[in-house]
Amino acid sequence: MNQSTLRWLLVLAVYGVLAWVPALPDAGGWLSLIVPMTMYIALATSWALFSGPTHYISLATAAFYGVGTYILAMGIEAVPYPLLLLIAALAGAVLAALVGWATLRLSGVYFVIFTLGLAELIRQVVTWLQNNFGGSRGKYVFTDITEAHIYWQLLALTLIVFFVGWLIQRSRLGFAIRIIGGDETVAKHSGIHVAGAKIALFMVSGAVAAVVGAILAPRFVYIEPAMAFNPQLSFMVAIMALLGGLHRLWGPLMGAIPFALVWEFIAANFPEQTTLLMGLAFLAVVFYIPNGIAGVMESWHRKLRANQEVDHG
Amino acid sequence: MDKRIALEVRQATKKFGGLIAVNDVSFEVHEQEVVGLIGPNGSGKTTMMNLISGALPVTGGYVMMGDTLLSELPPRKIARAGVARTFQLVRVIPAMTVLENVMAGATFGHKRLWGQALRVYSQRQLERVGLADAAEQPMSNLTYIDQKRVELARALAANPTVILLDEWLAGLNPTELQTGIELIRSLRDEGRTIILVEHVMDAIRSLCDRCVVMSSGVKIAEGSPAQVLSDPQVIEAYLGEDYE
Amino acid sequence: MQILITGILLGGVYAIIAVGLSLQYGVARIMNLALGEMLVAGAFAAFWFATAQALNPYWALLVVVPGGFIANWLIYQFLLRPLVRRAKNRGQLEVDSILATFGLSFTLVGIFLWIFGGQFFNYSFLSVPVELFDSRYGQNRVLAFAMAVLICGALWIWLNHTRSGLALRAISVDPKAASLVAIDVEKTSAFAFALGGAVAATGGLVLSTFLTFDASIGIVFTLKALIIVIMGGVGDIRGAVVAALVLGITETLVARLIDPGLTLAAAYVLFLLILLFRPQGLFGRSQS
Amino acid sequence: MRLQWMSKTLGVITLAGSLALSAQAEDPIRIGAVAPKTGPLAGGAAVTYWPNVQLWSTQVNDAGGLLLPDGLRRPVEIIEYDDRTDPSETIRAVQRLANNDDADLIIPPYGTGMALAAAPIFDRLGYPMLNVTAITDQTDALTDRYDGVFFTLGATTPIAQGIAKLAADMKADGELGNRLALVNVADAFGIELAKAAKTVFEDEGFNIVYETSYPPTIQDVSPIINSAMDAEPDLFVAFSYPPDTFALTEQAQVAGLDEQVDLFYTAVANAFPAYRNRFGDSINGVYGVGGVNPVNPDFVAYREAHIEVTGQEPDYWASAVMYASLQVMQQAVAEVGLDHDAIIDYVKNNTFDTVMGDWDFVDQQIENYWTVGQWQGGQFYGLGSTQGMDGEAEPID
Repeated sequence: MNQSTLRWLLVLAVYGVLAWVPALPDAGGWLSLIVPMTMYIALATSWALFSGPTHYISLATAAFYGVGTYILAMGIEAVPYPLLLLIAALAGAVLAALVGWATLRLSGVYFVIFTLGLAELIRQVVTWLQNNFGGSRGKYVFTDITEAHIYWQLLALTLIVFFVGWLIQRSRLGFAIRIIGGDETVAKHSGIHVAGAKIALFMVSGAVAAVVGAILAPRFVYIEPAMAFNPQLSFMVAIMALLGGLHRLWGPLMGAIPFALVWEFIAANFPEQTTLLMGLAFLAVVFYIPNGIAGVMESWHRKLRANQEVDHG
Repeated sequence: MDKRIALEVRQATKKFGGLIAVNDVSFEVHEQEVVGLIGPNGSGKTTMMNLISGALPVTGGYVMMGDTLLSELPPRKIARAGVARTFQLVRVIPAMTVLENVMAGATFGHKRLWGQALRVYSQRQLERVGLADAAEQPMSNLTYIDQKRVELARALAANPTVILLDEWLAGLNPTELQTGIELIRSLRDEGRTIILVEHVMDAIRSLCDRCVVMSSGVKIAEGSPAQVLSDPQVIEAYLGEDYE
Repeated sequence: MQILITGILLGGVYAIIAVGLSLQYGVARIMNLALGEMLVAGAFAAFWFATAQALNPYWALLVVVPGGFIANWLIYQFLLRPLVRRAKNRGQLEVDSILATFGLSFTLVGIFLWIFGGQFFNYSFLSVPVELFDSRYGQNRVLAFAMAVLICGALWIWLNHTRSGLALRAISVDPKAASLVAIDVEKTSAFAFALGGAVAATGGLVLSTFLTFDASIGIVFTLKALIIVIMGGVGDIRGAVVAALVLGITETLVARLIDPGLTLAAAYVLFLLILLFRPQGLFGRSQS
Repeated sequence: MRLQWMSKTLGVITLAGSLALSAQAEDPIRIGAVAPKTGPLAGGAAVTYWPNVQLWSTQVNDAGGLLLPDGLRRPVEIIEYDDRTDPSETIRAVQRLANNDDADLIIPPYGTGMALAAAPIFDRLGYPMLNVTAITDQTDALTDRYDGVFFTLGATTPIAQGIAKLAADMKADGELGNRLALVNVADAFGIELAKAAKTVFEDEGFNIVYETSYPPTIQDVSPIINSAMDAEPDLFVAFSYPPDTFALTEQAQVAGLDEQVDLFYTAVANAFPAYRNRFGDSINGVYGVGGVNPVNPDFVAYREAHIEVTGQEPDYWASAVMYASLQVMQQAVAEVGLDHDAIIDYVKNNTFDTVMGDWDFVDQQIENYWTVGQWQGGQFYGLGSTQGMDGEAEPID
């Protein structure tokens, strides 16, 4: 048995344990904490798949998420649920492809600006459509899906994201994107379709965010544009991934878990100061932990090992 | 020279706004030939290399390789067609190992390997440039000269028909220079075509079959190294630069 | 005709903000995503003068201009310069400055919320009609437009007809060459950044005389300013002014003829068209 | 030694236990409140929602606490959450109140969209939900589905009918033309009202010459006013929210729309005292949604208490209803305690004495409420209601 099989078995074992959370006594409280956390893990990890190697800061998460939410809300009465998740993934990917095609050939600033307003743009269009052709702003989603179902789906989704991320890292695409991140000129002259590779990865993160939106839609029952396309989500995901570290697959996880916990605490105790604290968190990450928690952990690990070697030698 | 034409540059022109960097330059490169592109600084040599490799689109004229019109292709397609290059200022990826840097050349372009085959093949390219032992080192551990060797290994890894070397020999000490010249010569002997931008006159004399001389964006001479280096126009162009 | 005039009046004020951003991005090479918050700060100051002091809000200029200048100078010196020095390459600086100015933006919004709360606020200033070409417009808008012409004109003259203005333009063309001809690039960049911030804050003051504000509206203006600057061509003041007018007219057109809810969407469509067809801006020359 | 330690520990435990018991009577009743303190609706909540919460809790605590069936009084502690006018934040806050803060009762959120979003969560968690600022035509569907959800301020169609019938009467008397400009804020409240009003107006023979919606975060309403003027309407009806109600009125005065039309109507915030303070006499005759009977002694007393405790006036529409809903909760708790099902059951089947008069819930809804009012001499008078309220005034020109 090689190391990577072992690692995957370990991961599966952890998942096996986590799947039992809904069976805990007082599961409601646990779930209300762990569902957002799992959501953020899936979003931040898939976000980093794209933004990590390419250095493009995407703020489109809320847009993809909202599209997923709306697809579920519109289709829930007519289309089987699993198919809706698939459609959401597809829609997220297509939207990402379109945005990527328009902006990824240009510099990072253009991309940030475009994605920053994308959620707001789609929100305005959806509101306008509903207002003029729908007759009501919100949409009810009545299903039998419980919090535990949502949790299991998210858990499965994070597993898929990790697996896809792992596969990409081992693939030509993953290698290509590392080269692009290192030096785009080298990449071009090595025969890499630079824009294509970027778009492909962006599509993955777009699809994941849309599926997350679809999975979570039943949780809110009443869907309306302001909540589906909430720009704060984009920033939360970015900050978590950056905090965790982008250069490792497990980095965003390291950011999402503590940040979700701390954020829960902040939202409960300092609800007035959330924006301020988020800003300070951004500044802290940029100035003090540019390589994220994963980077800090690795440098500790290296130091530890260096010390051990000194001891043994 | 009865060899077939490998690369044809015809009336190539490049303008940046009002500035004409390359003006109506034409020349041919035959198969298995080493052609030196020489001239004073700012004469448009590197721009010419960029036009061939597709880093810059031509404003006018064309570049043709065999029956492929390179000048209408993006760089990645030019790379796939079999043109590999090094850069005037070394471009390697510091966050990767030496071997990985070489592998980058043999995965997506003219040569498309993957897995074990890619590693073995890339290792062989490293051996060729004399860096077999450095394979697993991080790129940042290497000296500037060794980084240049990695760059060449990466270009070779694509198994290119045409190699563009932009001042690859600059900065080498006499021993290294000799090895470098031997290496390039061996590449030609394998059947590759080489275009090099160079200032090192010794290298030009011993290596180049022919030279194209550029000054202020135009071609001012073409011929064997001995011919062009004795051309008064060429001497004037160079002297003008030396006393700048 | 009325749409055109309303659009031009609005676009004129957008031009102030865009010129501010253009100064910052063109010279200091930092995409300041917290620019909108400067604007909101200017608007808050005007609000305070107009309501708490019952003064003409333009008195706030006395505070806003020096305040905006000093605040932005400090931001550049203590927040952004360390990033400039640390950055290994331009890409790194770009990512860092985007994240840092985002952080700054949130921090400022947080502070505004803390101090002023989350309400929408506006005040009445000169909201009396004035007749132009058979239609009525608010006097506050016409005055705001006049301010915009004044500010943009003054900057234009300064940049093109003075020595210090020339230094700024030199840096925006080529910082390396500028440093060769004995221009202190770092100092001048800091100056341009501070000036840009002060101009944007003034824009906020002017806008607040006829628009409703709240603490978190800044980002909308940042977006609009970015779109204008990109449309006009980076570092090109004339381009920024024309682009601002185009945006103002487009927004008014869409609001009048399609739906007032789609103004940002309209700005976006413009942005997208520019990205697809003229990424170098309306008047920008294509570069290598 | 060991025994001693054990008895000591036991002693501490019993002591703690008895302390807890004796403290229970003094333990505050935890009441959650979720509404915007930031975002577009913060201004509205600052007039209608938060002051009433403050007024009510102050009054209850001054009286020694909230009366329970056993005759004891326990003080109330208000746990406030700012939902930032974001429905997902509302939901999160309600969940947090129930799961983490162990709130005994939760005052429903402010704003139609937020209330609708929270209704299923209230139901899932089993809390009674006495909505005030939630106006929708889905009240029947919601009360059918959710046992503990109540509505007090009215439903969309009757409120739209309020202004439409009034306009129709004026038209019939020849005081008003039939050209209508109809605009609305693009939010749950505005969209539903505009849709309902459109049908009613059309049935009454009005010709809609201009129609649009705008986002809640709109900054510049002048295009709306200008477009409306170009359409030369006889009446202008806006289903608007607080910031835009002010902006529309001001812009209408700049452009001269208020002089051009014979009937000028805006919605939420029209009945705010701040509206009068801002525009003074110039709004005499302006129509608005809702209303009160400002000379009713109950209302006058409430208004005085409101000013005394919060330092600000209540509005002329939802404030008193908001206070009445808290009175309902207070009276139900006094009878049946804090058990949620018992409260819900009690509210359904009993009559309550409130500042709005006697309240009886029919199908979990209050059926008689103000629909349209008008500013007359610095006071906002209710002109019309669904089933006839005391003190309906006559419109003035």
